[in-house]
Amino acid sequence: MKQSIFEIVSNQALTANVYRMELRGDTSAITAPGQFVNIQLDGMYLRRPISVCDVQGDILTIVYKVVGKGTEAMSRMESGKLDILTGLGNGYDLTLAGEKPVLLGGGVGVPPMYLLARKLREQGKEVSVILGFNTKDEIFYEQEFKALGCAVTVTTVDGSYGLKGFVTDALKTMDYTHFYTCGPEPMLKAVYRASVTSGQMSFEERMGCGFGACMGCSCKTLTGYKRICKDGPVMMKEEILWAQ
Amino acid sequence: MKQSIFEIVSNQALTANVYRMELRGDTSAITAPGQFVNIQLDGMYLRRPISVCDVQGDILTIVYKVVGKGTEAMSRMESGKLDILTGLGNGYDLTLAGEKPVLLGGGVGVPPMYLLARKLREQGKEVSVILGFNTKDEIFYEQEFKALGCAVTVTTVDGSYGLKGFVTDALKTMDYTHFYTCGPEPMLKAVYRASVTSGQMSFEERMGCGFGACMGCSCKTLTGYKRICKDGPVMMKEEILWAQ
Amino acid sequence: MGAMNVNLCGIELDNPIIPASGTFGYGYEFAELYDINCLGSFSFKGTTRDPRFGNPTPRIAECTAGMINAVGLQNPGVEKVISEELPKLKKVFHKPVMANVSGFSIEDYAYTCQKLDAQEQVGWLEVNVSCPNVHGGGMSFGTDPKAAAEVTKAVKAVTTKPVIVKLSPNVTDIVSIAKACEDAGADGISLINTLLGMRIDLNRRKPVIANKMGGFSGSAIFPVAVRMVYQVANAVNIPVVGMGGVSSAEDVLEMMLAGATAVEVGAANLVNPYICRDMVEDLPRVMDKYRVNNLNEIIGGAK
Amino acid sequence: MGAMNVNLCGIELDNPIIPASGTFGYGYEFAELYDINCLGSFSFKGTTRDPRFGNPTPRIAECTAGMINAVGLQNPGVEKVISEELPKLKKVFHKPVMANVSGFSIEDYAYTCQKLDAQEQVGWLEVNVSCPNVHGGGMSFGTDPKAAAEVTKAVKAVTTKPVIVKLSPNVTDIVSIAKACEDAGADGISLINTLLGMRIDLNRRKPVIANKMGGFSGSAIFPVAVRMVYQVANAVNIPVVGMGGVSSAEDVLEMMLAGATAVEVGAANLVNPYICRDMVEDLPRVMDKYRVNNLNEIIGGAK
Repeated sequence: MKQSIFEIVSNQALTANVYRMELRGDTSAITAPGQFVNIQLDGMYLRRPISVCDVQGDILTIVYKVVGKGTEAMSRMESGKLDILTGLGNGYDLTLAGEKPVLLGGGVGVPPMYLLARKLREQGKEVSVILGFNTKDEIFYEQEFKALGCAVTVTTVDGSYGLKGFVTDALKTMDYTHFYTCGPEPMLKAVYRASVTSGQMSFEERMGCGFGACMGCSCKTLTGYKRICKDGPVMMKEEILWAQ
Repeated sequence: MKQSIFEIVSNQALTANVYRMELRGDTSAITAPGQFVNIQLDGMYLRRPISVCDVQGDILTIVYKVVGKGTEAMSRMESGKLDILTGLGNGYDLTLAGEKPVLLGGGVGVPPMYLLARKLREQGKEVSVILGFNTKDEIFYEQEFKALGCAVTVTTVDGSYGLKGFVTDALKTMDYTHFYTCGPEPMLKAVYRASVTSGQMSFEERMGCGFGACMGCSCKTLTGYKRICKDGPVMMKEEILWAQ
Repeated sequence: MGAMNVNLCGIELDNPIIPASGTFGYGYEFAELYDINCLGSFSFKGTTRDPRFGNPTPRIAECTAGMINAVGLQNPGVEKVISEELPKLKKVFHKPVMANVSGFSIEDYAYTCQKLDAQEQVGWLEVNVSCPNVHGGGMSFGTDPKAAAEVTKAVKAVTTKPVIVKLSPNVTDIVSIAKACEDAGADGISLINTLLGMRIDLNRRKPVIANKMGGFSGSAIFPVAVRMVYQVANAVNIPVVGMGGVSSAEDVLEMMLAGATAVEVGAANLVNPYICRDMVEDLPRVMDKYRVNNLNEIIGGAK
Repeated sequence: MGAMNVNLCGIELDNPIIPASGTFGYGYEFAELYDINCLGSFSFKGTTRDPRFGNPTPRIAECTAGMINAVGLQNPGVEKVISEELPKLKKVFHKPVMANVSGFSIEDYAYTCQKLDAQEQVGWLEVNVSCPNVHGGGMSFGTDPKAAAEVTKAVKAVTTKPVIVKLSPNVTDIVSIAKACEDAGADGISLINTLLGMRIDLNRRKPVIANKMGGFSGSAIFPVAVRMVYQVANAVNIPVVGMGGVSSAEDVLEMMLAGATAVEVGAANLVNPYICRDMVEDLPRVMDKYRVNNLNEIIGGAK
């Protein structure tokens, strides 16, 4: 973990309420795809945790959805500096990918898949990506994943674009060695049930500190209590214990 | 009273801890010298009341001393906008000046004397100004008052500049028709005792709202309870009841 | 646009927004700024039997996201309020006003309430039981269920208008006090009054406020207010007026979801004198945003 | 540079800054960031007799200038704390540590304190009496002077180390509770624990926190903390550890002027993990600014 000041390079809307912000600063603490950063915002007490979408040199890219006051304030920023904690969370383990990993991202769970896909492609893996959205207007990053040389399938719940249905409908037809996923809990549960290999799932929870001190985001797993911010957000399929 | 947004035009240090800020905005609510404005600052809950030093067209000039977090933040501002309540307080009554009014300002009580002096000079009055400071380094606005054509006497407690002593030492030697004063309470008490004519004194108190709603800055006078922010800050010498 | 009108103890309000006592004077400072008839009502400056200057100054301290005041119930006394303030108020405000009453003995409360009960402008009597009980050893009436109930009974005996008891949050068990007031006949409960707070001046090494301690209010106390409104609204069967740090139309919705039928706005008026008007104007937008068609439907909606 | 060392119940601290229980884990997350031996001490995660997962999530809510938490004393239980956490802690922290203890019965407290009393790393036992008393109908031990005194007596009977009782601010009369603990043998008092607060999610129309209510902390509560520290410090003759919203070296001075011998820092650690180190480093500058040569001179200096 590192606390440092980042400068806003760009901040633009990808959809009606999803934005991409590029920041310049010390990215050395970011060691794995699937990690997140925790951003301090004026007028907000707690920092806002946002998953890492990409890191190239000293440029950090985050893609975030406007869900409350904090992210709404972020969406209005054109320039300036931000106090950010970087290198938070365990991130995805690339060594388990096998030759043909499949990545499933649902809505705001799509961004962390990007850096992961890029790293796996750099290792020469045959990467399939399934991006799930509710409707056409919400789709983002399809081209970016294609540009990485991934086989991209987009699903929409209302069928307004791509395959009608859920990411799991696409998953069923595929042949893969390992899966990586991030998205809303109902989707994670569906992937958990539908998947035929081992895999890694990234979880979300309201956090206090984001670095393991406050126990605000604990969950129960088959391997004991875990802090989603520090021991997660990524968990192995085999250790997950779904809350009732 | 009017609430409006002002733009910072300039903000420079006059002494080690006294600054002058020029702001552009709607000054129409400012009707008399001796009034104050109430400024909202990021991170501060209550507004900061600052006396009006000058108003020319849409330019408001304030001269303020850094005394706490709020004024310290102000001193660091180079540009930007401020939410300001203008036209607060009764201000000085110019009709009582007579031909030869004397104005006594002590330290941060000097600024409101400037607009007052300018207005009185515009009426062709023979204006004497006594500016009291602790020491040479704290002196500001001597030249500005001279440029208005006032007879300016500067006093310093340590004698490092001008007349050694207090404003009242200068006052004793003068011939005047009415006095106007603003400064720390001990100085006001001294002027109250030393003055041989009627006069007007401006008082300071910690304020809540600054416009008469909260009763946070009440004081007792010979003419009843008064709110320094609304019924003051200027009081006639004859109505003052000194707190024990 | 959704319905904003609510019914507080039998009196219809165009909207639930009510400037709180002590932050709105007797209304006419604000009437110079905007037409205060856009408000649901307002609670006027705390009134006592006799005139009071209040506490020595300084009476105000700045805090993070709030302020401390120790005004000490400065007011001209009930006779002057009736003879001078209410006639002036009548010119600028044409709705029932909430009369806020304080006292230092049961008799004080009864005397003052009886006088105000006779004023047709007055819609509700808001009885502030946070003052020290001079006959009860100085402990506030509001910290003891029995004392709070006695005040309520005494006031109910001399008034025909709805009596809303305003509770102090500086207690171990707010519910027992609210229930005691309800059992004693209160028509409504308003809360929270200020939290007891203190700041110290590092330069002078003395309390900022002459009175040392004072009432802490402002956005900082909102979470405590929401909690107590929720606890009380779920324990009594009379309307609850929620207050404490409310500074936006969103806060109004949150208070109502917690169980408030109407919402008072205090310290925020001192920072932005237009805030209550702004909240009334912003409320329809916020109701749409959160899919609220009728405010009455969300009162106590958070379970 | 002025003297920053203070003496807390017979143990010398290099400086009065102590990260508060529940915001600093068992120290080693922070030891990865800086050498935590720069701190006066720290109070480790609240420990109970048996392991606890705590409350369901969400456990956290954002507030203006603060946060609400309802973690619910998640901890591995005293055996594991002694066998696993303390040895790890020993590697990174070489000063006496404050052992924070919670319980749901008098026996719980005594059992856990006796175990921890035997650990040489432990300098003080900080007994948190804010938990519900399962045998006493669920009301917190800390809201009743008798119950608080009983816990204190039971703990003192099984320990040789200084016992600091940590009080809840959610009470009518904090002084009576502090005095009861002093009379029962407490060596010190620490306060304030969190204020009970609540937030509601306008979209879901439900409390933000699964547990509905939780402990409100952060800069917002500082004025309440200063007030209670002042009240207690002026009523007891044992050292007081001040906490509640402290987030700067200036706040440390204000707490000490109010009567605190040492100062705990809580929620601020969660926002800026370096804040306690920064405060230690900034303290000399602030002492100079306010002409403080020796911190001991200003303890309780505000009268």
